[in-house]
Amino acid sequence: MQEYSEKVMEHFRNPRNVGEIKNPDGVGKVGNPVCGDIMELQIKVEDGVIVDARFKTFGCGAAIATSSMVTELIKGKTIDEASKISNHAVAEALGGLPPIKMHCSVLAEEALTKAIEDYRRRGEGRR
Amino acid sequence: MQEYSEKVMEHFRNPRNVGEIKNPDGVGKVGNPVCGDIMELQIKVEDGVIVDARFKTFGCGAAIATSSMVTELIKGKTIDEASKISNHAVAEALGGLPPIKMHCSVLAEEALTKAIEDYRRRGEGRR
Amino acid sequence: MKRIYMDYAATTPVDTRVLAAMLPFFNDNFGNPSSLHAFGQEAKRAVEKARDTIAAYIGASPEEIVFTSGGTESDNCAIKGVAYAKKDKGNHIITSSIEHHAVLESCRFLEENGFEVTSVPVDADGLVDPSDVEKAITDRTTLISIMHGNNEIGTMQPVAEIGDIARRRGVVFHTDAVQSFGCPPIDIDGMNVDLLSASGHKIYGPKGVGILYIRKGTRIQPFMHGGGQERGRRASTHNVPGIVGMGKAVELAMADMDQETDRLISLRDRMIRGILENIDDSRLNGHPLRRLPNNVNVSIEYVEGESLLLSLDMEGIACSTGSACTSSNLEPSHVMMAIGLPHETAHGSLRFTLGRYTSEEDIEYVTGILPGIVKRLRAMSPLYKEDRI
Amino acid sequence: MKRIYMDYAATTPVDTRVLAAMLPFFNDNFGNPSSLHAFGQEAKRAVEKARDTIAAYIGASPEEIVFTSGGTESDNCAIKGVAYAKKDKGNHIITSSIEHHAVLESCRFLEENGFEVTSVPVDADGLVDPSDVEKAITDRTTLISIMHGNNEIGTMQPVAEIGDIARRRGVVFHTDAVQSFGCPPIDIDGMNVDLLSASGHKIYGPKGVGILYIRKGTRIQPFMHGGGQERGRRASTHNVPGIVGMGKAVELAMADMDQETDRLISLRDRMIRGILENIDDSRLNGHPLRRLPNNVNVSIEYVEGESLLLSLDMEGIACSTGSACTSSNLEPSHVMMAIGLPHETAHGSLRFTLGRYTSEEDIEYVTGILPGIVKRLRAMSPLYKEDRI
Ligand SMILES: Cc1ncc(COP(=O)(O)O)c(C=O)c1O
Ligand SMILES: Cc1ncc(COP(=O)(O)O)c(C=O)c1O
Repeated sequence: MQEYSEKVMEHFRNPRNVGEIKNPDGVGKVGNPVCGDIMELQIKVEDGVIVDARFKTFGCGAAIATSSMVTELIKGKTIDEASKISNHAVAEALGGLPPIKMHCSVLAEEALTKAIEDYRRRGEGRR
Repeated sequence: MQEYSEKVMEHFRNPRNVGEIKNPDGVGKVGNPVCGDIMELQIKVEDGVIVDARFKTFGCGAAIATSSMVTELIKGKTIDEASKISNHAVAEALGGLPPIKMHCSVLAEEALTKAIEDYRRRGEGRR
Repeated sequence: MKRIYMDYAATTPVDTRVLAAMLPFFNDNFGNPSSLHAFGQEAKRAVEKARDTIAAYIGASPEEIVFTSGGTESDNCAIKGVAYAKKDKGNHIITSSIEHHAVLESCRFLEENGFEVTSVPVDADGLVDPSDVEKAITDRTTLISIMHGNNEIGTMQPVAEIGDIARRRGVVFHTDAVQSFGCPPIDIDGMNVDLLSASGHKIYGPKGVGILYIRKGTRIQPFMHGGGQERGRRASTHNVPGIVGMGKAVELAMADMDQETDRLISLRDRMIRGILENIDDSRLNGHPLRRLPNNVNVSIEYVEGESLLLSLDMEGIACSTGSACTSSNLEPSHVMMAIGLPHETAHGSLRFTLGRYTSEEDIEYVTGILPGIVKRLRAMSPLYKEDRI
Repeated sequence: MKRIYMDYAATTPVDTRVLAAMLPFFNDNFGNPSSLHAFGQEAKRAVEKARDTIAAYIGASPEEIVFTSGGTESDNCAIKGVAYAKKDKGNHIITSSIEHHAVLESCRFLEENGFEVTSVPVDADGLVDPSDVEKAITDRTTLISIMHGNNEIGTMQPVAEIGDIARRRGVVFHTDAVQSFGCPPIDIDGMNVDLLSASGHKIYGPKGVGILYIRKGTRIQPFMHGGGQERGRRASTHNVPGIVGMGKAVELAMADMDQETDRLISLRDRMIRGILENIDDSRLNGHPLRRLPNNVNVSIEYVEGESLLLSLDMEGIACSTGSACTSSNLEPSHVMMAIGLPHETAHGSLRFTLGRYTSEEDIEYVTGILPGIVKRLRAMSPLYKEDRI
C-alpha cells in the first residue's frame, strides 16, 4: 500500500501547530467526509506576513503530516510568498509522499489557498 | 496419476509365461498402437484343457501385468472355464487396478476371447 | 517494544507444527504428484492425506475437495466455474452487498461478459435477509454466493437458511468461508452449501494455498485451465508443501476447536466492552452476537481510521481499518457503507481480529492504550467539539 | 538403493539456500503485505526485493513483474487477460501445436466463448516457422502465444523473430518460458516479448509461485479477480515465502548461469550419445541443437514408455514419458504427434531432464542401466522381431 517517509512519520507523531487561533485573519476549510479528509487551516497575518498558522485535521497520517508541514512552511512568509507554495513543495518538504497519498498534499495546498483568499476577502471587506 | 498394487508390480517385475508357443492351438492379438497397448496371447490346448499359455505385450505396466496374470489364470483350465474369465476377475486377481488402467484388463479379456475363438475356429476347420 | 498482532483476519502466522509438517516437502520429498515415479508418488500420498483430513473436518468426501492457490482463487473458481458451466441454463447470479472483493469482482467480470448480477442488501448489523435472496431468484438464476463470516465486520450470515432456499429452487449455492474456516466448526451438510471457499493463511497454514469444496454432482468449468490435475478441475503443479501445511493446519484447528472458539468469544467480548466503555462516541460494527469469534470492529467518531491505525502501530499494535484512504478511490469500504454508516463514521472504523496467540493481557494492553490515542487525535480533529463532553 | 532424479522439468527440489531465505516469512515476518502496519510493511519490503531481483534478471522494470501462483496461472492470465482486454479490437489468437496444456486449454476455453484460435504446426524437430505465424495474422488478431522452450522435447522456438513479426503487425506477443527461465539466460528485450510466464518450482524455488512479465503499456483484464494486489493485475494475499523463494532462486540462477548452462549442455549431449549409441532403433526427439540445455528426449522403438519408466523407477531412476497411457484418452502426447511420430514411436518416448544436482556419474549410471531394461521389455514385445538384430 504505502510507505511513509521518516519525515512524514515524524510530523504525524509530533504535529506542529495543532489547534485554533483566536480571531484568525484567514480560515480555509477543505475536504469532505466522503473521502475521509477534512482540513481546517487558520492564519494570523501581520503586515502581510503570516505570523501564526494552526490546523485541525480529520484524516489519515499523510493528511495530518501535510497539514503540519504546511503550517511550518508558511509561518514567517509573506502572503505572496505563501500563496506560491504548491502541493509538490509540501510533499517534497516531507521527503515525498506515496503516490496514492498525493491528494493529501493537494488538500493542504487548497486549504492554504482558501485561507489566503479568506484573508484577502476580509481585507477587502475592511477596506 | 496411479498407484499399482504390490501384485501388479510383482507381475510387472517377473512376468509369467512371456513368449511364444511353437504351433499354438489358438492365438489372440488385440489392441492398437494408437492406444499404446498391443497384446498377443497364445494357447496350447489338449483334450479341451489349456496346457500352456504365453503372451507378448507392448504396453504399460498394467498391460504387462494383466497379460501375465491372464496366462496364469487360464493354465490348467478347460476352454469353457477359461472363456468365463472376465476382465474384473483378472483385475481382482491382481489386487485391483487404478480406474484409468481398467482398459488393460479389458484388453486381456479380449485377447483371451480371441485366442479361444481362434482355437474353436481351427477346430472347426480340422473337423 | 512489545508487539501485539491483532490482525489475524488479514493473515495468521504459520503454526510451528504446520511449518514442521511442511519442511520435508521442499527438498527431500519434493516430487511432482503428477509424476509416475517414486518421487512423484510419495508427494502424491502427502497431498491425498491432506485432502482426507480436510474432507473429514467439513464432513465431505475427499473427491469433493479441490486445492487452489487461496481464497481468492477458490471464489473465482466457484463463481466463474458455475456461471460458465451453467450458461446454457441461465445467466443470473445472486450475491450480497458485503462480499469480499474476490466475489464482487468476479461477479463484475461476469456482468461485463453477458451475465446479470443481483446484489441483495444487508441490514444495519450486516445481515442478509434470506427472503431477499428468495425474492431475487428468477428462472435464469444459476448461482447464489453469500459469504459465511464477513471479513470486516464479522457478521455471520444465515447460510443454512439461504442454502435451503437455493436447494428448493434448484440453484447452486456457494459460500465464502475464508474467515470462518477453522473456527467455529464447519459442517458442509448442515450448511446446505454446494461450494465453499477457504484459505490456508487464515488458519495458521501457509499463504498461497486454499481449497474449494465442490459437492458431488455440481459441475464447474475449470477456472485454471491446463494439465488435468485435481481431476480436471484445477490445473497447475500441486503446491505440495502448501497443501500439506493446510492439512496440518486443519488438523490442529480440529483438535481444540470448541475450547478455542469459547476462548476467542470471551476475549472478543471483553475487548468490545473495554473499548465501548472507555471511549465516548464509539460503536460496534456488525452483529453483536452472530459474529466471528475473533472479530472486534468499532467505529470511533471524529477520528479517521488510518491515523488510529498508525498511532497504534507506533505502539507496536497491528490492526486494520475500513477507511480506504489508501485505495485509489478514497471511498470507505463497501461493507461500511452497506451497513448504512455515515461517511465520517465509516472512515473511523478499526478492526481488531484475535487469534491463537492473543492473550488477556494483550486485550488489556490495547484497550488501555487506545483511549489516549483517540483523545490525541480528537484534539486535532475539526469534527470534534470539546464541549460535547 | 541409489536414487537418481532426472525429472527436473517436472519439478525441482527447493535449493537449501532458497529454503533458508523463505523460512523467516512463515511465522516470524509473517505479515500480509497489504496491511499498513509494521508486520505488513516488513513483508511488503521482502516482496518488493524479490520483484527487483527478478526484474533485473530479465531486464525488466519491477512494475512489469506480477506474481502469480505458478506457470499455469501466468499462462491463463496472459492469454485470457489479453484476449478479454482486447476483445473490442479483435477475437483471434495464434498459438502453436506444441504448447503446454495451460496455453492450449486457455485457448480452448476462449474458443468456446466467442474467440477464434489458429494453431500453427511445427516441423519434425518441433520448430515453429515464423512465416507460418505471420501468415496466420489477420486484422482480428490480438495475441500470439508461442512458447520458449518446449517441456517435452526441449525444442527452443525462434521467439525473437516471432516477436519481431508480432511487433511489426501490432499484435501482443506472449511466451511461456516456464522451462527456459533460469537457464539459459532470458532477455526480455532481445526476445521481443510483451508477456512472459515463469514458475518457481522449475528453478529450485518453491511450488505455488510464478511470475508473469507484462510489458509496460500492455493492458490485461485481470484473471484472478479480487482485492487490488499487484496494482490491480492479480488479486489474492501475496504468498510471501513463495515470492521470497522465487526471488532467491533467480538470484542463485543468475550467479552461475553461464557455467551451469555449459555444464548441462555437455551432460545432456553425453547422455544423448550414450543412449543412441547403445540402443538400436532409438532416436532423439526435438531439435538436436536448438534445445533446452537439460532436456534429453528419446523414443525407443518396440517398447512402451510407461513400462520403461516403471522399470527405471524400480532401479531408483526418475524420468518421464510422453506416452499417456495414464491419461483418460490414451493418446500419446500432442507434442509427440505434432512432430509426426508414428503412434508406436510416440508411445515409446522417454524424457530425462537434468539439473543442478545431476553428475556425470548419474549419466553413466543411467545410460548403463537403460539398455538392459530395453532388452528385457523388447523380449516381451510383439512388435520386436529378434531377427532384426
Ligand atoms: C472473506 C474473504 N474471502 C476471500 C479472501 C481472499 O483470500 P486469499 O487472500 O487467500 O486469496 C479473504 C482474505 O483476504 C477473505 O477475508
Ligand atoms: C512449458 C510449461 N508451461 C506451464 C507449466 C505449468 O507450470 P505450473 O505447474 O507451475 O503451473 C509447465 C509445467 O508444468 C510447463 O512445463
